[in-house]
Amino acid sequence: MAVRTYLQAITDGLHEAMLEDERVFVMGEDVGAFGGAFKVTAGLQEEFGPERVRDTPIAEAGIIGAAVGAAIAGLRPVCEMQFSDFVACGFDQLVNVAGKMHYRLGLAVPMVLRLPSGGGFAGGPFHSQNPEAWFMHAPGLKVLAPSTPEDAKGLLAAAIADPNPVVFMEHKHLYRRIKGEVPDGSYETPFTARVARPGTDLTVIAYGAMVHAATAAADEVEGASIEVLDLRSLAPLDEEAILVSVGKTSKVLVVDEANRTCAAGAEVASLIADRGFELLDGPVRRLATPDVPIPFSPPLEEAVIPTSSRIAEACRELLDY
Amino acid sequence: MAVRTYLQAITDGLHEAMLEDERVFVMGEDVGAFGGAFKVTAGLQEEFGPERVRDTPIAEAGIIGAAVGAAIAGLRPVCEMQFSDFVACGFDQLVNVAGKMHYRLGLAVPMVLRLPSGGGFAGGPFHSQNPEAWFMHAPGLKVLAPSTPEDAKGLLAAAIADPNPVVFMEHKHLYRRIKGEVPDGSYETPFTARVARPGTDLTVIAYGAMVHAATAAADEVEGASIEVLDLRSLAPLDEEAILVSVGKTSKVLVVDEANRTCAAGAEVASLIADRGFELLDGPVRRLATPDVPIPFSPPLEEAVIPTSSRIAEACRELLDY
Amino acid sequence: MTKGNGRESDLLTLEDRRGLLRAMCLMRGVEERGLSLYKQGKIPGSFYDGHGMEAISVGATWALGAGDAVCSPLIRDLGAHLVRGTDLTDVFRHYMGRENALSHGREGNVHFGDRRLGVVGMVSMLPDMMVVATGIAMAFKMRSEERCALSFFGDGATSRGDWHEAMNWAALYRLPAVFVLENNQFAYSTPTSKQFAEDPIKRAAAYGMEGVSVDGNDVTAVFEATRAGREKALAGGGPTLIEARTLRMHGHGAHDDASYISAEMLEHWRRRDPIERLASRFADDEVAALEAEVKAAIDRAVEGALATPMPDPAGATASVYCSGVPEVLGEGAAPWSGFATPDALPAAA
Amino acid sequence: MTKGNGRESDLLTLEDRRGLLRAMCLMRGVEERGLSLYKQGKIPGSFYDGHGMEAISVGATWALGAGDAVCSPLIRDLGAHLVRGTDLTDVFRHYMGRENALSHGREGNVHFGDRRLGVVGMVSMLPDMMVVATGIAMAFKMRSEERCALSFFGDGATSRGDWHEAMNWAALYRLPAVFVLENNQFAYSTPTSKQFAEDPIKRAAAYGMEGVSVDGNDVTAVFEATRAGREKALAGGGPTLIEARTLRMHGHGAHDDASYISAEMLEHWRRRDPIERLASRFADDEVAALEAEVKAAIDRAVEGALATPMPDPAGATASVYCSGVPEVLGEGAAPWSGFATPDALPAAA
Ligand SMILES: Cc1ncc(C[n+]2csc(CCOP(=O)(O)OP(=O)(O)O)c2C)c(N)n1
Ligand SMILES: Cc1ncc(C[n+]2csc(CCOP(=O)(O)OP(=O)(O)O)c2C)c(N)n1
Ligand SMILES: [Mg+2]
Ligand SMILES: [Mg+2]
Repeated sequence: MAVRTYLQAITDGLHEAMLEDERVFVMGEDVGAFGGAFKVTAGLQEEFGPERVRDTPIAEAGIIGAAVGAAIAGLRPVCEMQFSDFVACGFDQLVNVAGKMHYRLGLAVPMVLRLPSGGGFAGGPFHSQNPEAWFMHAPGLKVLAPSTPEDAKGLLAAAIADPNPVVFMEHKHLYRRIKGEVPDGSYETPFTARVARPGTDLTVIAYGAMVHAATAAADEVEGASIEVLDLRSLAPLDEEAILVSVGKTSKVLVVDEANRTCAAGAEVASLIADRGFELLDGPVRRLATPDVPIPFSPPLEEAVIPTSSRIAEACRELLDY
Repeated sequence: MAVRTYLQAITDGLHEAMLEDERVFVMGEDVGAFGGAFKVTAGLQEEFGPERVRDTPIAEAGIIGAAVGAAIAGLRPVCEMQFSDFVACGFDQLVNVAGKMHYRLGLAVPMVLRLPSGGGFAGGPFHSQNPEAWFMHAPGLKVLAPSTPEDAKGLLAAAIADPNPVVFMEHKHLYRRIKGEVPDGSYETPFTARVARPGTDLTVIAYGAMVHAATAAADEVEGASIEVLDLRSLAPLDEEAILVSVGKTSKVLVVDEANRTCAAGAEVASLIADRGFELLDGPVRRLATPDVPIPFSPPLEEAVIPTSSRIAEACRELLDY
Repeated sequence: MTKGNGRESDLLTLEDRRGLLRAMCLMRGVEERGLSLYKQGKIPGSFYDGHGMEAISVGATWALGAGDAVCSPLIRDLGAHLVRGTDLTDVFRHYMGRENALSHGREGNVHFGDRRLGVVGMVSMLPDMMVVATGIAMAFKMRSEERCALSFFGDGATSRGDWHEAMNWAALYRLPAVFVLENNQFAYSTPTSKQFAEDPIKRAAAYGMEGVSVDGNDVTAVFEATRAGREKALAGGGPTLIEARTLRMHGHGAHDDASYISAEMLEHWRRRDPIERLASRFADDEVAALEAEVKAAIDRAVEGALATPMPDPAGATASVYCSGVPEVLGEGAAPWSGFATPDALPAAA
Repeated sequence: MTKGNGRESDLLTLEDRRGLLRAMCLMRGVEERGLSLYKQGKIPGSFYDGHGMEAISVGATWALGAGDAVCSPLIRDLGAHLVRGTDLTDVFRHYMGRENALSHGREGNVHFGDRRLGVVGMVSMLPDMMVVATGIAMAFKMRSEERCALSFFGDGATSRGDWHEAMNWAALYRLPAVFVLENNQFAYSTPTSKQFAEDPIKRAAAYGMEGVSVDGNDVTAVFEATRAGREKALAGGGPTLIEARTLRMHGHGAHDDASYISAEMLEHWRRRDPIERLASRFADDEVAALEAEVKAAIDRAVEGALATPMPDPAGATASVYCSGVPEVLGEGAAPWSGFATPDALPAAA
């Protein structure tokens, strides 16, 4: 065990996977000599050489499509989009080529696409997006969204080992801000939810950076025992864990950093409204970023992305219901 | 009033808009001399010439991006993707360029993107998709999905008149199968929901082709009065009409032809679970295509896309709740 | 040097030319049968064929070694599947949406590819598979394997962004890839004059790769260009863009009468039919025997396919994900005689 | 013919050259001030500049008529905004995320464009705005207007599919567009040797358009090439690709020390600084006066910006949709003397 930042844990995960499996290679814009825009791949090219840590042209469709090809040919590509926002430029290769290949033709596509995502630091409309719901709505893809260093490393290892295309949401705002104990050596974290903070009166369901906001909110709310469920995996979605928690608390708030409409939280809420209806003691509340591009100016950004105080407020309101 | 097919109503709508407003022009692959893969634009090039009815290269990003430019420059482009599936190839131009322009810079993008969508005729994984939820999850876009000839024409007119980028979902399987009375001349249908079939015991919420499946199902179920709400507009979503109907029936089934996870129906269900919780007398049920690519072989396709008999079954089950 | 039947070639034996003729006849026969089954309602959905374009997919694929990858044959390229050895009965099962080993009814048309034979099935989005071929070629190069990737696409597909990303990427990394541009003068109803101002073959040099145009109705020419491209690729010389010039002789699909193509133009190209051109070098009775053999094979395959049930609807949602160990691309048939005795061959022209 | 200060040119008067020098000085001054405000924490997010590349955006935009459109200046192209007449105080307000008329704090960096001046703000996705420029040029052509669209992009941006779609589309339709490739030898940390095998200027001819390379540190050369491209575009001759060769003299952004660029290389290009090159043709005191005037203007602008409040959070979700009548692109400043007396000008070289 060592204390590592969320970012270091991802670097460690890449490093170990490359050491263990020579089929694993890394590619993306500026990931090699520069070590990536966020330095997640720093040091890897020195250790593994320019063939296994490849600087690519600015070509998101090229990166994703070439990864599909390399995966089909037996390698294990781990690609980076410089910001998750740019995945829109390679969208078609991901949803139509990678996602549908196995169902259609029985050909597996073991690849990982790392998407540095999320806002909170004045990145503006094109450097703050949370595109995961698009990929939850694209059959054949798996979608992971760790919130802690331990999970980031373990989920990355599991993603690389998985024989399917995995979209790996790494939240930029956690990179250096969040530290934690990380087991040494390699281990795989299952694609299931995790109780981040146990409680009995209300469940807050979140993932990624919102897990931390939810936990802070739970601490802030007095006189109630609030459970925080960290989804960790969005596809597959751990429906049982969600229903177990709702069964325990009977009240639920679903939080998204993504834009509200058709977000991950919409799916979670609709699941609860269907299969968990009898467990409920109140409405399934949602808190999400409204349907706006993420604004640049800090007071505007702060007004749209859910904060711990707005989460706490929503909890109090629901507890009073 | 004249009886027109769904397809003819769209052609009429284009024709009238081009007659009335010289800024309106049409572009897409094979839309000119050939009249489009589905013949929606048949005859328009003969009448309006090759400048206003333009055959483009196979370049979906080009089509969408050029439409953004033309719209900014004061024209009113109406573009066709040959099949809605191919919009993935121009995804970035739509969500990042068109959708965010007005919020960021105050520059309006009055354009319409026609997406022939949906399955039911052995089109297979790449000619049957319903991508609307991706665009509901992209701020700044409007998303329409008519189910009748009358609405198809009226919503198209309203879309062309709207100063924002509008994604117009036209369901291929309705093109020639669905006929109905269509008012003469031009008129605009509001972006609100419509009670397709009034009822008091249960509400089925649907849009596009599923409205017809839902209506058939409602007719099939004996001894109960089932309301069918046709959303017509997915963004904006007519939340009040949804809550009014649920308030009346207290039971609701939400139907999607799209893949289940994070579909339009997830948003609708989550809305009801939040703001309509007290109106409910049972779980918010959903029926959707499961998360698989749409298979080609008819028995497989029929197994995944919701049918009227499966909708009827879900209604009966919910009525018994 | 072998002369006689077929165009003169240093590289093709009589047996090769017979094989090429058979593969082209098979492609035409399967597609003609497919078309009539489609019209009888036995094939669901829509139907596309490559009538008159048989020399391209057959000639190019004939130049591949067993370990090479085809990624992907498109809707005019049935010949590529056939040359690699795809089971004929499965092809008809797949067309008809019956249970089959290629796609289990989940796909239609020629949207299949037998991975066991090193063929990756196409997606509809044009020309996405070129990018995937680039990735396959990258893997081959990273592992220092002597293999190349072959990709097909039409004139219309050259307008899309993915075409550019693949071309630039392959040229930049000098990847072992051969790109075959099937310039059949139309993309659906759109003539090339509405697709680009200059023939895309001119772009090859601007990316830093070789570009060569050949008569797409001459199977030998297509074969030779592909073989040269493959040799160059395997020697580390990078990718080649081959333009095969031809005409699409049928409508875009079975629903399209192609009235936008003039009768003169069709007649001009009909006189250059690739099968007749090669067949004319063989004795009439030899050709007749071959055609009869091909017809019998097709009859058997159709019969087998018609006897196969439709897939079980219970499996409609299975296998979206892979849950075991991924299968890798296997080896396909590599019928060209040159692979058997490489030393006996003269250097490429 | 005017000689004397500045490189010889048939087209530029002394007043023009003074204007070009001022615009370049202003760009440098604004960016230097921006950088220091950023380091003081007064500008949120990140900061990018075009130090050493001032001749490109300034020279190209100087060649535009009032009704032409710039779609879009990128992160190295502040000069384009300044030449068109963008309000300096608003630039600083925008940088700082204060309330402002350009973006109301919703955007940052140089992600703005004053539509009233015919400028469309960029999106980050490279080079999406080239496609949009193509659409604007298409509208101009459809309405038979004598206007053209100017678009900027870097060497790295040429690898993306949208670049190709825009190039092909513009050439096919012979659109009135001028594309400026700012080849500054790097895309973030990636040298052009890892971006393409051949210089993209070679591609121009393959699409069917003219391609011309110029010294990107010579404002006159950039101006002349753009003017020629614009004349050609307005005469119906179609688009032009101009490559302006230069070096990015700073890191990719303020956070990047660019240690991957050698000191020799930087020194080589520093000696070719575009501002010094033009300034050297003016008397020292004239340059000093101009610099003082520019500095004063910047001081005033910064002061005005610092006195402006942050935007009201209540408006954070407003204006996602347009609810009124769309505003169209307006006219920008067109300072070149040639527009005033077109007849007095000799034909382009
Ligand atoms: C990205 C994309 N857009 C549109 C289509 C619809 N479409 C299918 S085939 C075709 C024409 C293709 O023309 P070409 O590339 O020349 O190939 P050909 O059919 O002539 O062999 C079109 C437009 C598609 N498959 N993919
Ligand atoms: C599609 C896309 N991918 C990645 C990025 C991230 N990015 C921002 S600037 C940049 C480098 C751009 O290089 P170049 O086009 O040469 O322009 P320069 O910065 O050198 O002016 C990258 C990779 C982006 N903006 N857009
Ligand atoms: Mg073609
Ligand atoms: Mg650059």
